[in-house]
Amino acid sequence: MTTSNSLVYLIALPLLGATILLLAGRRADKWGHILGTLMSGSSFAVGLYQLSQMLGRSNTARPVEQKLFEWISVGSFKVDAGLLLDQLSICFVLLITGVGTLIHIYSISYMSHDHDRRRFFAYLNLFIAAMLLLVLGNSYLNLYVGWEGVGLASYLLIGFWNQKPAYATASKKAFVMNRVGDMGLSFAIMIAFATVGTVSFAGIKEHAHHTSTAALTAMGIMLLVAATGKSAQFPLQAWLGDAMAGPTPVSALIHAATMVTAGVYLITRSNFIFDAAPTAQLLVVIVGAITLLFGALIGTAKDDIKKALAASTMSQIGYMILGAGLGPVGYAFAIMHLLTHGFFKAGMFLGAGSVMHGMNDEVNMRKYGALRKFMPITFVTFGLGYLAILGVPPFAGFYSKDMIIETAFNAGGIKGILLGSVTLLGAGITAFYMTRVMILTFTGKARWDEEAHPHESPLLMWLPMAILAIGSVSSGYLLSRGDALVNWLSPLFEHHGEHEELLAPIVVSALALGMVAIGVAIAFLKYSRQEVASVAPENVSVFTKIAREDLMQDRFNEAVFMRPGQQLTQVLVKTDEAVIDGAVRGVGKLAMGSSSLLRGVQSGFVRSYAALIFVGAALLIAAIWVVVQ
Amino acid sequence: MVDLAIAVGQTQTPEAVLFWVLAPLTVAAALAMLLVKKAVHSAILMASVMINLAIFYIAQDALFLGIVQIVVYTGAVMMLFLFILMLVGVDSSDSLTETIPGLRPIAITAAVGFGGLMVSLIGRATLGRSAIGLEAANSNGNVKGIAQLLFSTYVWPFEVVSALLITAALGAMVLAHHQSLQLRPTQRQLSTQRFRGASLANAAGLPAPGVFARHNAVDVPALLPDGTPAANSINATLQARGDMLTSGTFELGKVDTSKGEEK
Amino acid sequence: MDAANYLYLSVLLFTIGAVGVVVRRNAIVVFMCVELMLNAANLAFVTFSRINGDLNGQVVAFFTMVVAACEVVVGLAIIVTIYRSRRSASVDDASLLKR
Amino acid sequence: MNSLILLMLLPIIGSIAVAVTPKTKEVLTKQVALGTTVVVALATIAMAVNFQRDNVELQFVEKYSWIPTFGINFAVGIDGLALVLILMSTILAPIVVLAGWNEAHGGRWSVKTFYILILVLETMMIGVFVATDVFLFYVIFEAMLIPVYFLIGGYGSGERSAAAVKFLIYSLFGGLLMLASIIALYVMSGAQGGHTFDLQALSQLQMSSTTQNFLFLGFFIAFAIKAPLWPLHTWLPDAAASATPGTSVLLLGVLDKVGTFGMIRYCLTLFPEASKTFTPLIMVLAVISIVYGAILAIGQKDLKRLIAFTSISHFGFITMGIFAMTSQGHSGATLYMFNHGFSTAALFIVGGWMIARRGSSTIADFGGLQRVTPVMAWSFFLAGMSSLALPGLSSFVSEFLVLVGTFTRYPVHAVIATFGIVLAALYILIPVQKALHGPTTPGNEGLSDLNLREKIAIAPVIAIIIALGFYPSPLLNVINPASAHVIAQMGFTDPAPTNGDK
Amino acid sequence: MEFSAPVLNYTLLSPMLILLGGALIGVLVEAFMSKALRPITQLSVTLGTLVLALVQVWKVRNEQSVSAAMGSVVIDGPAVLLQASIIIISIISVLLIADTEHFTALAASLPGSDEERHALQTGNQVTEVYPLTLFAVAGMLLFPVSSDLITLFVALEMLSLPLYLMAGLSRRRRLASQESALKYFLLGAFSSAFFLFGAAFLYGYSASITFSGIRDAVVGGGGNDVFLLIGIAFLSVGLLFKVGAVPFHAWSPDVYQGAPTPVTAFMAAATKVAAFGAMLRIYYTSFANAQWSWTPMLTIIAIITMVFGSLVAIAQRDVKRMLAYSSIAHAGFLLTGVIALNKAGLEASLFYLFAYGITTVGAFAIVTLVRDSAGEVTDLNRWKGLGKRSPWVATAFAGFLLSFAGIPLTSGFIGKFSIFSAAYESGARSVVIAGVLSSAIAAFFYIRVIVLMFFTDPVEDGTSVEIPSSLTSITVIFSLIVTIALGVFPAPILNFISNLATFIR
Repeated sequence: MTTSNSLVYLIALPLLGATILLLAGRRADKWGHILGTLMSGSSFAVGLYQLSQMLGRSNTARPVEQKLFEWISVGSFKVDAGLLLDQLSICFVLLITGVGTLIHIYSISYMSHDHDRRRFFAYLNLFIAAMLLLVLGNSYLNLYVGWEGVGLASYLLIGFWNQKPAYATASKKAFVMNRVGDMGLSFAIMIAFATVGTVSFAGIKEHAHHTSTAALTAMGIMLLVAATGKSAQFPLQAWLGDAMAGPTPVSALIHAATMVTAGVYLITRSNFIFDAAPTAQLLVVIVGAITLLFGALIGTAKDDIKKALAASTMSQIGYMILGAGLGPVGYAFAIMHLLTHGFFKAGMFLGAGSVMHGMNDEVNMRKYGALRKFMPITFVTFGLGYLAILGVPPFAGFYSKDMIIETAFNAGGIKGILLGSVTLLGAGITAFYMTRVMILTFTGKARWDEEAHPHESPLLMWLPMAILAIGSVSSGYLLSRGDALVNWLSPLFEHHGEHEELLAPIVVSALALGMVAIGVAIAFLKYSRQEVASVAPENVSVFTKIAREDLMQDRFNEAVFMRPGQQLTQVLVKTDEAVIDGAVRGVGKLAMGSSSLLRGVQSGFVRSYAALIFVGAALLIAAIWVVVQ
Repeated sequence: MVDLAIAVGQTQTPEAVLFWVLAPLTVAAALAMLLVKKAVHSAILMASVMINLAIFYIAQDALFLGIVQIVVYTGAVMMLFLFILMLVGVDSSDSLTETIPGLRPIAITAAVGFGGLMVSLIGRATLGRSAIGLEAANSNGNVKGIAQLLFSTYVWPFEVVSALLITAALGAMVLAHHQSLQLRPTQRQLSTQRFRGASLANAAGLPAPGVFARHNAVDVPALLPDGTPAANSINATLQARGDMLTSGTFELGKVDTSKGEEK
Repeated sequence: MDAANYLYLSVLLFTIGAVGVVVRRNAIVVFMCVELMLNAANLAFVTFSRINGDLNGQVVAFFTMVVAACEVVVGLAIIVTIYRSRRSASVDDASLLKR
Repeated sequence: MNSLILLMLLPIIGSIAVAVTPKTKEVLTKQVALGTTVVVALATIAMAVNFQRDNVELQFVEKYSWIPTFGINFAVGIDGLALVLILMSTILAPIVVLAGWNEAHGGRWSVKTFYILILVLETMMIGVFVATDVFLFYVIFEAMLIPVYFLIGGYGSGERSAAAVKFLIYSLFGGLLMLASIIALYVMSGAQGGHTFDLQALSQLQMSSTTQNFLFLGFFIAFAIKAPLWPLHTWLPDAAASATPGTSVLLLGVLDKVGTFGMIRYCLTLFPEASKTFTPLIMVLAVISIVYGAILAIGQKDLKRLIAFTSISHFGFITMGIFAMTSQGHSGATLYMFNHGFSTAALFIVGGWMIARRGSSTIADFGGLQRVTPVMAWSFFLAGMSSLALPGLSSFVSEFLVLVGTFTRYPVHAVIATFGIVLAALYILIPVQKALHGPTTPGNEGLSDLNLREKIAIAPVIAIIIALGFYPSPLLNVINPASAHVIAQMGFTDPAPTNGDK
Repeated sequence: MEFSAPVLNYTLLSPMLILLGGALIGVLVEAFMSKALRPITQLSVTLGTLVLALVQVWKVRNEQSVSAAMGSVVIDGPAVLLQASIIIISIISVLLIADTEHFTALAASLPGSDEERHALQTGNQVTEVYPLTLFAVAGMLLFPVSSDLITLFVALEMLSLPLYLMAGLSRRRRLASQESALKYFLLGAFSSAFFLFGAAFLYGYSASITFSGIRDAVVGGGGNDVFLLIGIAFLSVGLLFKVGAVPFHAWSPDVYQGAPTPVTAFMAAATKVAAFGAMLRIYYTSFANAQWSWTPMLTIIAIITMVFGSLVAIAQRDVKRMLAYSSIAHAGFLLTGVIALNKAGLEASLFYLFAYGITTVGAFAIVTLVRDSAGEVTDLNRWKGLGKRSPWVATAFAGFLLSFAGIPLTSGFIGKFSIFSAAYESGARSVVIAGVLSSAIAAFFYIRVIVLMFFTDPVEDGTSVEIPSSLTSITVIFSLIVTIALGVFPAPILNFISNLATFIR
């Protein structure tokens, strides 16, 4: 395999930036954001360089490796700090550094009034580095480092304004729920080592075919658990909505474009495991299907623009997971949707940020309205993203989403029909809630607060939005032209025989567009034709209430995990005090008590002492008597 | 102790008679020691036990010990006891009620157990050799035999015992000897003191006990002209020992003629 | 007549002495009871001396008497001292030190 | 620097120097103490450089007859395991001195006494790891209690004397059980070719399995008390809550390691069969410790007690790694001992500064420190991250090694233990949220950030935490041969990959 | 029947003879010397005598003889070691006794009387304690070297009588002191009656009163063992009384508390050495072959003793009583040395006795230093904060306590280790385990005192620490040095003991 010495710079540059910014402290306040952006940008440049190198090699020789040093080596457990850049990771590298750099630029302006902008850039750089490590690691353990690294960065960024207790709680929640997922990754690695004896991708791939299905299934399920945590999939999805507490660029970068898609990366990367573990694969699909509906349903009821987008993200990642769960035919489409989603969702988030920027950080869409006139650029970029997510041809989503729907229908049998229907339904709901967002935000009457003076964002903010909008428009076409991405990625996946097509592509597209049209229409009827209340109405259906409550996910967690957990903690604290320590103290008390009791023997009367001696002697005689008997 | 097989022929019948007469007496005396209230009686009973033991010693061919028992133990040691008893009040009698709860039952149980088990044990003891008797050992006379041992084999403990005696003497001195830390006033000084003191009340000497009282025993205080008892008419020792009688019943003013002789 | 009888007697006297030490309160009587125990031991020695046919036992008894005499001197001195301080010869009164 | 005895002598010499400093010049006293510990640390590092990594035999062996009547020698020597722990101890010592520059004030006794105790303790800390004579080990093991006892009782806070007594009684009790076992070993060695306390010789003893089991328990209970294993842990929270932060660092960081060190060095070496017999039980206790310690940590309101309970959880990992009997588990456990020393040190040191500034150790009394004292808050945060074994920080490597090593032989245990990592996130993030995040609560506004001395003190700790997270090889290279040696001696080989029994 | 003149080996007997001679000189001094000169003269005579005796013991250290005094005395290695220990302990105890503050000015005077006050004012002193001490020491030297029952009994009384007397001589709390003398005396006499009764049965069993004769009888067998068992049991009662083993211990807390502290120190340390010395000799030589009969008895007593002593000490409020119970517990530990019945057990016991004795004297020496205007303060509550007021005194005391507790690097640890390992070696595991557990209990109250001294704030009630007199300082420093030295470098002493510790018969 080709080796390269420059892979490390991809990670090292942003990491260096983060280190400098963190250590330099306030001294770097003046130039910190520039350094951060530069570091991210140069990393992007390195990524482009690598891409160019890669393009210059033959299809099978494209992957590049760099072994940095021997990281952990104990017995047969040998893990190198090694990087692997192949066709899959380069996609991510470019997405991360590219979108990342754009968001850096956006943030320069967005965060310009924040006292701690330098720290923000430090965190962003840290995130970029960690995310790159995640996708570049050549073994699950290296991936794990990045995996938790992005968790940390996410934690720091969600809690960037942690002086607000709710935000601090949100960041903690995100971290802890991610940790639950991480546990799955740990298990997967442990199982891998115990069964295969190695944790590197290459090693496991090599051994996968003579490893039992049971072990691979276990690994697969555990990897899925990890993916659900990081990618906010059912049942570990609850943190994502709260994660919107972070500054909007963070939501765009981490909670839309990159980090949350790590689960898709993990499953795609582990294709050799899932391909050999149909049960696990089925679970992946089920999780994806549930989440895509789950997220979509939540999205219909959210008034907070960021939370609505977050729900949408959850739903879209559900598509990707579903796609990835469909096996070799789906991997490429999942990745494609991931990339296109990276563009349009990041763009929309930035747009949302732009709206908030102009609206005094108001997030409630019911307080928006008629912003089209005041923020034309934002409206346009957002609108392009909107079209893309709806899957309107020829926008990006059309290519990627339809492929997933199509593949889902083609999964075969009842499964295929079921999955196809779900994806179709999802597309419809997506259309509904996205249209709702558009209408509430940009059209209709202004329902602003008194102080609001909406205005268009400055150049540094709209430029990235514009670039992303271009991506939203064109990426789908570019990636699918001549099956570019599919072919690019194909060396990585094992190929199976083509599935028979259940429905022709054109039919699928038509169905999808039909669903979208229905969704859009309902939204129009509901929000454009009627007056929208600036305060969320209370007399809504139970369904809406539940949807507003994020489908009771928090209540469920609270009732099933948190409360019992807290009670268990309290009980154990008391038990420790009363029973375990109590037993110890009891021994002490017993000694004290018996001591006081035995003191009584010492009555002070010489006659009783004599009696003691006498009795003692008598007992000795009695003992002798017994012996002699 | 059948197995011990002390040849019955060796111990003559008279000894048996002696034993069976004296042993019950000895035990009775010993028991009585515990049961009598007055210490003096105990001492006398103790002496009688000792004398009985002396007789047993002699009966068992331990002539020297028998004599020593009487002369030294009974004669000297018990007399010492009696002296001390006199010193601490010969009249004093103990109450025999037990004040420490549970002690007496414990003592009696222990005693019965101890005695009973010991007797039972001795009953089953065997020595594996026959009793010898002292005929051979005493062939040169009991005293000579003992002397032989005492001054040869046991000369070291014998000498050491002398140290013990010195210790005893020294100890008694330490505890009992009032060293004259200051010169005792002479007769002359006392006389001077009597007349040059603050008051001449005692110039003529202390009042004698019993004066003006209706009883002139040494433990009855004299009465002063006003009828109150004069404390200083009684010996300080009696006072200290609490043997002084209250003079109330002997005061002139309170004569109870209907009452007969007190005491 | 069995020489063991003397041993039984000795045991009885010893036991009585021991009981006396426990039940009597007057220090002097208590002490006399100790003497009784010593005498019982002496009787045992003399009896064993006869059984064993050597005079060592009698020598021990003799030593015991001497030692007992010394002990009496010391003991009575102590008792007198206590009596003088406390005006009581009861051993129960001497119970300052306890527990 | 190749003489272990000389190394042991250095702190003693330093303590004498401290003793002769004038009482009025407290700064001089501190400087002498600091200088001594730094010299010792440098000397240890120099020694580590000369250590032959691949040699599994004891190195730097020295042996002097001490009490020939009982066959007792003053015998010292180190293998990789001991070297790592000595390194940790001697590096922590100057940090503790520097970090707790003022913690001797407000004690019952003089500042001088404090540093004399610390230095004497350092000698013993080295001694306990280098001893190769069981008697010598026991002597130091017990004697160590005394300085710590006085450090807790004399310079601590709160219920310090009660905590000190609890600590001492617990430890003495364990020590006495161990003494009984040591006596038995000694007696058996006498019956099998001459009285000796030489570890090597004792490990060759023949004994019945019943005897071995009892003797093992004698040792193990002592060590389980030291390295608090559930349910023998209750002394630790009290002691740690009362001790000064510096003392707590030495207590949890070094002294408690004697327990886990002892399990490897003594329990496994001397009683291999009994170790195997008891492994199932110990594994269960270890797993309970992991989960229990973590849950209890979550429930704590006092910062120091919280850290103490996290340590109970961590010691559960170490114990589990030791008894998993795989090279990964074993090396991981050893590495864990080292890493735990530093991460706990960081937590206690920074926590101590926070407490000293705030005047309270109740977590709820803090709030929003990140805005007021960013450097301190960051240090605490990093320490916490290390404690929850964030990948990239040192603890991760060791914790993961332990888990992986355990999983290959005891998958169920490993799985349950892994839940500990979620709990770890909670017990770290809850205090982080309460103390560092949120609005700055009253009473916290005026707190000062770390000064230069404090920064210098914490910097090496954090540097080590990060450096070893990325590059643990220098330590692992030292540890691996020693661990492999132990595993091999126990007659274990790592389970081969099963391929899922296909 | 010819009388053959006895032959005594005066060289071997010289330590005892010197002491007796010194005591007699002391008596003469009492009789003829002027009051003013007596204290210093007596002190010099006593110390001189003791040192001379020690020198003499050293000179005969390699001698062995069973016929030094017509078979009444055995001089062998253990004898020399025990005698040397007793003399050394006595010397440092005498240094404490020399502090006049502890003894009544006039024993014959009534407590609280004018006479007493006057005696105090005139600075009268009961210098008789010196010859009494010497007599006691002589008795103690004789006790463990006796080789027949007569000598043993005489020695027992000889060491006891002076102690009975000395216990009653306290300057403060004289009623309590006299009471302790009475208790000690009555119970002592009571137990010696048992001792004698036991001796009678041994004589009956073996037809001999020498240890070797008894041993021959035990080895030879014949008959059954009833008399032997009774003899051993009662003889043990007497000996166990002296060492303070449960249930024959009851005198010791009261007497330790009531007696003048220097006497307590002397009594606690030296008597224990002497009594255990005698016990070791008689059990190791005469009764060795009847091991089956007494080992269970001693095992049970040892276990009860150590557990009881350790346990009851916890609740004590008086430092002297606490030390008394600690000494009971230590008696239990020492009994394991007897039970061991092997050479290691003998060596360990000898070491333990010496170490424990020295530490005990040191501890009591500290007790003498803590005083208020009314004399010694033994109430533990008033020892609070001693470490603050007098760090060195408190540190020294802590050192002694740690040694008692058997913490490594103190003599107590080496002692415990060696004695337990000897017992374990002989198979007495139950005792070892009980010993270890009761050590844990014992640690509790030793530590409690340390807590009181160091970790509790002083109560301002005028409790002060006397600046130690030079003599007391010597005692404390010597004891401390020995306690630590024997913990750190016990090898020379252990070797010395090992070379000598063999009983000859």
